[in-house]
Amino acid sequence: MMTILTETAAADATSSVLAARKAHNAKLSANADKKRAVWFPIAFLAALLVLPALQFTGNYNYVLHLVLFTACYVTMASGWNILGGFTGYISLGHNVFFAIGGYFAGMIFARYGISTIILAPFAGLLCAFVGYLIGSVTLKTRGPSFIISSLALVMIARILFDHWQFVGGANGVALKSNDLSVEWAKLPYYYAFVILAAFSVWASYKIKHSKLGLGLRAISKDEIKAESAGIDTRTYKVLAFAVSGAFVGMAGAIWGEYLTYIRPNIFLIILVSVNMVLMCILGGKGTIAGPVIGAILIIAFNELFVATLGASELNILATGVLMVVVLLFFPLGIVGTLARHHRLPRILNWD
Amino acid sequence: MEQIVQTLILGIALGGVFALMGSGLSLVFGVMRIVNLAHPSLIIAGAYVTYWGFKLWGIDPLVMLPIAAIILAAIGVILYKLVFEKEAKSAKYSEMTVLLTFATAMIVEGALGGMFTNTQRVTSPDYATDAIFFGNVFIPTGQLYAGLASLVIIGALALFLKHSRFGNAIRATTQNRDAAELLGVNVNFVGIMSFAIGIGLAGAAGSLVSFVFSFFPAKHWEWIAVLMSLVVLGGMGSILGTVLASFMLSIVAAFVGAYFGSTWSSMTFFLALFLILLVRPQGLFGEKPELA
Amino acid sequence: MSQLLEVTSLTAGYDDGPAILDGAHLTIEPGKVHCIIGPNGAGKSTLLKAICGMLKIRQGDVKFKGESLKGLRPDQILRKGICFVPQERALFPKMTVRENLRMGGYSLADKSGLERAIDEIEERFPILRERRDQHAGTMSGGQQQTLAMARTLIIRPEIVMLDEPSLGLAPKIVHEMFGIMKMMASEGITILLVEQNALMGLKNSDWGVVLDLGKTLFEGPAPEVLADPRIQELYLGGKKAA
Amino acid sequence: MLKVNGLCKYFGGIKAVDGCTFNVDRGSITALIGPNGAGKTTAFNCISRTAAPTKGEVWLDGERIDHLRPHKITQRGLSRTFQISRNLADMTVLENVICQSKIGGWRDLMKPAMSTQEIDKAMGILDFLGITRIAYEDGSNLSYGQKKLMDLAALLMSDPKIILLDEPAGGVNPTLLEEIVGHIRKLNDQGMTVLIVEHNMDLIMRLSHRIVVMAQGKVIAEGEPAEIREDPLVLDAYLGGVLEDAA
Amino acid sequence: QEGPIKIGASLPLTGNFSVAGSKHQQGYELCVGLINERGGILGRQVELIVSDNRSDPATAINQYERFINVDGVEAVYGTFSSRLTFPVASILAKNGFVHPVPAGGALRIYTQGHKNIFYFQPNAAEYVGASLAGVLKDLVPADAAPKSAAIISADDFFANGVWSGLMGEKVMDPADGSEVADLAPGYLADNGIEVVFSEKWPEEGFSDWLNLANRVKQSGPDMIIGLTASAEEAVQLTRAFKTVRAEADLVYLSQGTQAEFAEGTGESSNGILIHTSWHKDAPFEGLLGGEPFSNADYVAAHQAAYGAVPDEDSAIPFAVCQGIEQAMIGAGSTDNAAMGTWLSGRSKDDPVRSILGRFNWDDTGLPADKPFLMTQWNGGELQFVYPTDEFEGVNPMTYPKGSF
Ligand SMILES: Nc1ncnc2c1ncn2[C@@H]1O[C@H](COP(=O)(O)OP(=O)(O)OP(=O)(O)O)[C@@H](O)[C@H]1O
Ligand SMILES: Nc1ncnc2c1ncn2[C@@H]1O[C@H](COP(=O)(O)OP(=O)(O)OP(=O)(O)O)[C@@H](O)[C@H]1O
Ligand SMILES: [Mg+2]
Ligand SMILES: [Mg+2]
Repeated sequence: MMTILTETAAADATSSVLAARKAHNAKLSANADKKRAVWFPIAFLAALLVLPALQFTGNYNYVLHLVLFTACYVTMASGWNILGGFTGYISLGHNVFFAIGGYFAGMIFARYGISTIILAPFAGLLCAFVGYLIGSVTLKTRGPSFIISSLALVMIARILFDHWQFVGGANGVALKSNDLSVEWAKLPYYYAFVILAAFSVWASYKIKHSKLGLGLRAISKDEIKAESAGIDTRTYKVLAFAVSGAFVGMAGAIWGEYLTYIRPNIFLIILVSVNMVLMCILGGKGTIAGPVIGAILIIAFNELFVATLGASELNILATGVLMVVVLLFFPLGIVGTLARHHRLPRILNWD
Repeated sequence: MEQIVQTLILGIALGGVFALMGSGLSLVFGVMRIVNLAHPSLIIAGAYVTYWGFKLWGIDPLVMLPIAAIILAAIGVILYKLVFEKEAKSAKYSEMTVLLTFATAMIVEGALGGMFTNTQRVTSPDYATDAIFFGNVFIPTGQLYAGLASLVIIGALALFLKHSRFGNAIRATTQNRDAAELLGVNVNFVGIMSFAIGIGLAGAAGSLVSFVFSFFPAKHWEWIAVLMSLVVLGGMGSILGTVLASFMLSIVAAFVGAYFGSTWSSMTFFLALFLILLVRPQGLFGEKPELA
Repeated sequence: MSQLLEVTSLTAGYDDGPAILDGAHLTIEPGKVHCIIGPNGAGKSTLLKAICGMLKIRQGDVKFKGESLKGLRPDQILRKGICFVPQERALFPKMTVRENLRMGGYSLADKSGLERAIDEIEERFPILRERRDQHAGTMSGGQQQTLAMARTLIIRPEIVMLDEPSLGLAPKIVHEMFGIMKMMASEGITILLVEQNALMGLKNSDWGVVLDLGKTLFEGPAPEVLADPRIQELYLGGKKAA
Repeated sequence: MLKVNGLCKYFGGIKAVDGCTFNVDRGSITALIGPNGAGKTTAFNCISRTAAPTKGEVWLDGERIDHLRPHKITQRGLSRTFQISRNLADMTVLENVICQSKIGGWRDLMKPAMSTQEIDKAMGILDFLGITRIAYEDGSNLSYGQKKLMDLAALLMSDPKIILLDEPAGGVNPTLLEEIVGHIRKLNDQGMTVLIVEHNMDLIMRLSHRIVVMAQGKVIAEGEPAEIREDPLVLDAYLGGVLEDAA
Repeated sequence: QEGPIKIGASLPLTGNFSVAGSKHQQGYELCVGLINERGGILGRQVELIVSDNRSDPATAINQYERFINVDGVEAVYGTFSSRLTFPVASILAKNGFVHPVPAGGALRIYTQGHKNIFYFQPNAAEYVGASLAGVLKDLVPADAAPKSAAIISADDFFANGVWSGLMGEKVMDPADGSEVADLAPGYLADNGIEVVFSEKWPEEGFSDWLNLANRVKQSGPDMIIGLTASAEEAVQLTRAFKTVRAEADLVYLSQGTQAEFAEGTGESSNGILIHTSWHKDAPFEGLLGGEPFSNADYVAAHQAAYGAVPDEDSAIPFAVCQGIEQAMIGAGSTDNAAMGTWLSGRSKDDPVRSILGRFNWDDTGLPADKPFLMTQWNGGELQFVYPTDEFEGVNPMTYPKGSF
């Protein structure tokens, strides 16, 4: 029984154990350094900005449409991520902001002909304000109750918009399409969305790495601890709600004009808000690249299933199965799970 | 006066059905922390089972109820094994399940659509469109039977959970999985069984729904928000709360529908949810959140 | 010397993380009180968790009465007679005190004596009777610890593993608790205990084990451990205790 | 500096804290002891406002704080630890610690989350507590004692005027404890006021200037360590005659 | 050009409109199949590409975009419902495609000034009331005519349109607040019918049918008008009327020609009037593959292909397909501009001939002189009762209906 002790005793137990512990420490703190490739998102953005040049060689409207559509969802998902990912409040009601942004800009566009691209920032401000109001009420609840209250919010908004005759009620309003020729008609919206998406990614990076972001992440883990650490949880949360609402609202503003049609069930259907949530979760909630990757993948899957399986319930079934599989094998989302296992390629580390 | 009584009866009648639809959801959340967005789609699966039993062999929906419950419970076991078992230990379980169940709902919808097409169905036993009249006031028999059946089922379930050894094990596992395991509970088995019970309830509810509402595979989207608001209003996980919330809201909705117009009646559910959350964020029977 | 439980060069860790235990060994003799000490994060709790089946054993083996426990689930290991009270107080926060005690008897094949056993326990710990209908989660830290300890008395296993049982208990209660432990030992229940209150722990046990960096550094009779100056300096609070 | 006046907290029929009154002098180390369930933690909760007191007053530096939200209290310089450690999962220990550093007003919100100075300071504290090696570990993957230490580190990060420690020694290795005791003394010498709940009598007797004894929600004795040691009431209710052993 | 002529159709095969959407798919597929059997169009086979848009407008746009840019379709078929048709119309107009609309009767779609849009149903929803008024005038004895009506409606694009016509409301364009049409005084007022109860229920998630039915009953109307958005709602409403034991002389619903309606309501369906664009017994003569192809041929072909009698949701898209075929042949190419010119050039005497009868359009794209048919369920069979003068085989109308 005494063997070990006598052995170590010979070599001065105290200092050797201390040395071993120190070496161990050094090794552990060594894997802490992180590297990321900033050039990649920038190059990616640049590529997107010159992509429309394709139009000189033929009709690539569909490609542009897909990129634009994806950029729209990147904006929304990144916005959602600020509340859902950083702060941990899963909202299924963010399409309310989509609708408010869309109607605000859409109606002004319809009546006064001011482009929604110019109106988008104002729509964002309006949504931030509304988000601030709504957030002060709903953020009192937490967890599943919050999720469901956000769902209720959509329902209420839906019923109200459906009955508001000034904006066409349930039937909606048709907006004029622009006068550009077919090849170029999409360009204004394309650039607006790509820039908006880039802005939202940049902004969420900034937020995540700020005091606000740190506070939000603390809130998502343990609100009581955060509060007693001196974080004004209520203000932080409401702020996060407002900011994330603003992004979704800006996307909505332009989306209406692009579709040339606004009506409640373009914006206020579960599919829209669920898409935002799914994209974030699939890509990795709380990460910067997550919403982007999620948006690209989900839209790609959608296209793939519709194109290959054609039209059938199979399409829904396959989407469901795919989601389950991804969730089971990437429980933290693709970016999150890879990062956890130190397998995240550097180009996807935007955090 | 007569119309007030009538509206009240109709509200209660609808509440009984919602109570069973919501309580399975509430149970699965209460004991398993699974926010089961697939619940309504499984209710529809139960309704299909009942529908075909009635259509092919003329079996009364109320007789089909236990059969549908068992079949759905079996589906629940398979679902749990395939989808939820792996994640059950994870700390993010509750949040993950929101998405997993959402995906499950899509799978169920897709599968049902593939098998039964999107045509809407309804089982029509005679009592489904009958009513007992007292002078000018009537009680719709379909909803009456459905309500009674659901109260019996819910009552039996509540007693079982509160007093049986297995019920205790279920609650223990929910509250502290590790501790339950250390005390000799086979937590995985408990997980499977309680999920099966929850889904079985969806099957039972489906049987009742099959003659009260008409249904098709995609119909579940319409129910999810309503059922969820019942569950939140009652206090997440409290079955009693869900039942009371179902009756209260259905009655209020009936009055709103009768006196302010039908368009506003479905808004009642959501508005009430909102108002209640304002004054009592934990719902009627939920536990107070920690931070005062 | 007959060995009840034998742990040989055990390697284990959490999920797919690094190995926290790296060659720990341990032998446990029936009817005695064993005390494991070591700095924070040494792997003491991890060792107990590996023994009771909460963690996967990567290498090495755990033998109970000569039979390997590898691959068994905690509930199966409990039925073999090893009971574990973790550091984080394995209580059911939203069940009443009485229900918590009742859950203690969940694994008993024979339920007839359960209610009486619970009554006896309440006799011994009056606070549990007083609060029998309070939710366990709302009890004070020390009360929770008392409840967790008391619950193991219902199971009456062959080995009880306690992870820092004195944690958060008032001195008077700590004293009582070590008394109970001695009594359990005298009734033939083997005890394996992890203690940061090392002086107290070692004084009340027969056998001492020192664990650091996932390895067993030393094991020997408790008084010997207590007396060793190096161990005192490294793990027992240094000069002061000497 | 801290004045607690007639503080009460009832949970239904249970009077966890029942008219508790005591003062903590500036620059002192005051210990709050008492049997399990005496209401010490609840009193802490009411002071730091993580629970709303049923009635009573709490004054900090001549200002009433029992209606303020917890973060306001923290910002006024009162920080606490939790008996059962609360940590932020999925955030590294470093982030857990830096989370608690002070921020000014609105303008600070968009400042970088972790400035170099803050990291240096945090690493210094971690180093002092001997847990540098887990600086990048997930806050929830810690041993019990490590969590306690992390809490302590976070507390020190905010440079509080007064700290409330709820059983800081529980589950901490004695060797390390010695160092922590030394550090608390040092902080105290620099002017930090300390209110500490602990069951380790040895530590209390060595560290504290004054002791407040609670039982069943009320203060039953108050005084110098030497007095308390002799108080028969305390001996009976709390120490059970074991003090001699330990000391 | 070589290879088959590709034609794209985006349909709501899942989601809210899935029932109608899948029937539309059947209609398109059957028609394209038959064309190919007959040697295709202009000597080329036709390849139909159907995509599921999940009842979502954004997806629908996306899919038409893909048809045009990626799949290289030479023509498209329209989608189902006004909601989806609205945005699709802009995209197709922008790309210069002929847009044949199977279902999308909202007036505002046609007042936007799109050139190549053609509606393949009898006149827009707003004018449905004309047929109902006709029934009242021609089939109901003057002394027994209903004096009061309860009108209830889903808050749905189509149903709202019918409502406006019946109640004589103005149709406004909320974009600029301008008036699209003024339908005053409305068909009901025109016929001296007093509205004793009127109410709308929300488009989605309404379940309180008994309450609604009971209130209709309490108002004691002679005539009940139920403008449901789907056959499902029609079933619910009818069952509720049966449960509360409502009675009326005349019951008109805007949906319910489908077999599911009869199945879901059983005996209660007896005597219920429903308007339709198509009926299996209507002796319309169309063209397919350049040869005569009558409505009866269509019913037979559908039955052979799918084992069931078709309903209007399959027949309308079939007619759309016929129209596009005739346009291609008429234009002699798949050039959309030429096809559009050809279709616009149709007249009463030289129309498109389909299984829905003859079509020619005014400059908005709405069909000219095309009334709806009125049908009535009797003994589990949907009988065609009005107009009586258009062709043979009209059944007598049951009146009054009595109880459900
Ligand atoms: N759930 C977990 N996941 C990952 N690593 C963990 C987990 N729990 C503990 N660890 C790590 O394992 C090591 C040993 O932890 P363990 O809990 O066994 O220590 P201990 O000896 O019980 O310490 P203490 O005296 O503080 O309780 C620590 O370094 C800790 O970081
Ligand atoms: N939420 C609650 N609901 C009901 N009773 C409670 C609640 N919280 C605490 N109590 C009771 O209040 C009393 C005081 O608890 P508290 O945690 O303050 O004790 P303590 O002095 O910190 O004890 P310990 O030393 O064991 O930590 C205990 O009897 C406890 O059971
Ligand atoms: Mg430990
Ligand atoms: Mg305490």
